Amino acid sequence: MKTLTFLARSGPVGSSRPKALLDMVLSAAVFEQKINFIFLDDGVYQLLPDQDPARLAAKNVSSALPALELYGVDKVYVDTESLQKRGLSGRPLLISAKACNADEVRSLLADADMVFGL
Amino acid sequence: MKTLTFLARSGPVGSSRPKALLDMVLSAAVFEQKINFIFLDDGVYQLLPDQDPARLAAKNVSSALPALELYGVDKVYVDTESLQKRGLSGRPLLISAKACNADEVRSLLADADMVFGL
Amino acid sequence: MSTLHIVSKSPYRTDALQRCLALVAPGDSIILIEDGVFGVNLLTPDLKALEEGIRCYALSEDLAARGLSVAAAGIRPTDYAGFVVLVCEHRNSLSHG
Amino acid sequence: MSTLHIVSKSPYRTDALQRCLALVAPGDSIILIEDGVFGVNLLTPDLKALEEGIRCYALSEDLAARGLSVAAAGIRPTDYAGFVVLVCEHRNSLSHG
Amino acid sequence: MIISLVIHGAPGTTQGAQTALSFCQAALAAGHQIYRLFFYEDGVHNAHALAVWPQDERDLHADWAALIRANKLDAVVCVASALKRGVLNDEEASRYEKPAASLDAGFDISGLGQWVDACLHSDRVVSFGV
Amino acid sequence: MIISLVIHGAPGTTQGAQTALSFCQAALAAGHQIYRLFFYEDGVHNAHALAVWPQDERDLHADWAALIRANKLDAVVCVASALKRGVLNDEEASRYEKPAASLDAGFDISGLGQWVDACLHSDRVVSFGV
Repeated sequence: MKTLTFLARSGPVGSSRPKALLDMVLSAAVFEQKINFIFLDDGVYQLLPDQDPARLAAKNVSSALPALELYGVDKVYVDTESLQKRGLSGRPLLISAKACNADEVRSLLADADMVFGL
Repeated sequence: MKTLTFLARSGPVGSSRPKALLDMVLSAAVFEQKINFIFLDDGVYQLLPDQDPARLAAKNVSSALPALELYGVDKVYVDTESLQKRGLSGRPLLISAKACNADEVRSLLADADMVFGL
Repeated sequence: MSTLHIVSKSPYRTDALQRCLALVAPGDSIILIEDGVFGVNLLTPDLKALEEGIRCYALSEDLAARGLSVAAAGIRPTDYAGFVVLVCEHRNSLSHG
Repeated sequence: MSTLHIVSKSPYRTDALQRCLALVAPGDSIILIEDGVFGVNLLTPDLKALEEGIRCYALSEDLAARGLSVAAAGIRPTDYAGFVVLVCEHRNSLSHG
Repeated sequence: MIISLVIHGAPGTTQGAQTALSFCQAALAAGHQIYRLFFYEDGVHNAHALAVWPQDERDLHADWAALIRANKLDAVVCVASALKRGVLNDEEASRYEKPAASLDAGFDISGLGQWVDACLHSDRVVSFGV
Repeated sequence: MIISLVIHGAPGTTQGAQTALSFCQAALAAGHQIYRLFFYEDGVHNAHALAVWPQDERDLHADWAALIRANKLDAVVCVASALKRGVLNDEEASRYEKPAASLDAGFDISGLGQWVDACLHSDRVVSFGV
């Protein structure tokens, strides 16, 4: 078993990156790897409720996030500094994520066998 | 006849953007439009001499820049602030380009019928 | 009016908004689209320029898709139809990639 | 050693280098590749972190292709073979896009 | 007004092509004339006839094809961009001895001259997916 | 060491695929084993058999195909990424009633399971063109 750390760093709508990363996370979960999933930088926007991508006739990657729990991905983190910088501190989030700071992100990186960020 | 202003804003090697923009400029020149070609932001790197893209087995977009003169594109500008910010002030440049500042760029934008930046 | 500046990239991830603000002139307008709408929180404090008669818009479909609303005073939401009107009102447009 | 940070985007155009510097830890290394090598001028002043035993490299093929050389003290040029060695020396790698 | 669009972005990967399509629909709805859609660089992927989209995702390829057909739009794919990206019509496929063509029937392949022509004949040219 | 690569970038548009290829060559030259090349997202365009490059530009498609053949590398294209981008093998082409296949013969189409498998069996996995 490997420890894989994933960094979600892109907004939910503007590109295929968040969906591509989530697909990696869920695939790794199917193979029962040890997973850390960290939302930081623009990735914290994925956690906002009330997204309405139907306005763009697009699919909502964020609506798929609750699948993480079904797949047993429970080490989910959100970087507080990224939220702060975007004026999103204290906003309710779509899924429960443990607040973490840069030091904790660094230690999650150090513990990982492999790291993927999109 | 239209006045077309082009902004070269990307480095010479990392993407197809500079070549795509130069192809637009030369095509517009063939049709004898009035052209302003401004190198700014990372685009100023296109003007550095001694580029050796053969090290990447790639083609040098900058080596095609002298074609501008052959096509009669003589309104070529380089933004001094972009050079400064990158520590490139005073470096010899591949082709002759008129030094300009942000005010002059703004007036070239204002005078243009259409603007393209890559 | 002269130039419509179209900003489509996140101001946190890229310098698209900064590069726009460096070139914007009185009489110009700015429209934030796609991930550029993340700039709705940032724009006003940055924008002394706004005092010079520069109007600023954000595409409402892109805001809604991201669960955002216009926070800063002085930024007006507009839809695709409004985007088309803006393109027609300005002599030219510059897409800041 | 722990993480090799791979920075491939221009530090002027994107925040890739900043995001890298926000996460780099003692024992990590940084390699600038592709348009990331534009960071050779920027890195040292920014990098108090370099004092903490963080090594910094720039891919020589990408420097040469752009007509650049390593300006700042403390940044070492390395080729693709050296890049491979760095990947092997570190437990993992993170590509900052 | 007479408007042309330059589309630089591939469908799906980034949002630019989607924005261009919505802008085009809004411009037509407002009574403007779309003189030309010019697909450049990665934008040529919008004309790729072999793409298959999952049923629960928006198929931009189909949406472009429908919009072009319904409004008889002039949609041109840049030949230099298209060749490198494997978007070929029958003529190019046979010229370069490739086993198949891949250009959607609604699009033409041509050069940047068509983009210059669009600049000459349009009041506005807007770039998407830059 | 055993190394796998994940390639996100299309050839030509950005430099990531080129870097990945040079890295792969250097790793092989140093005696490392390349367990798998996994082409994801726009990276699947590297496997597009219909692409035609100008003679004076580097044909990354040809370079990948040659490298894979010469070293018998395992090169996998992500099926979800490939379908949306019109990169199909014969089986997918006939399943979706498309007139032609477009996958280079040196590549296989498969799912993200092959990427997980590469993580499990490699000492290092490096991402390019992110």
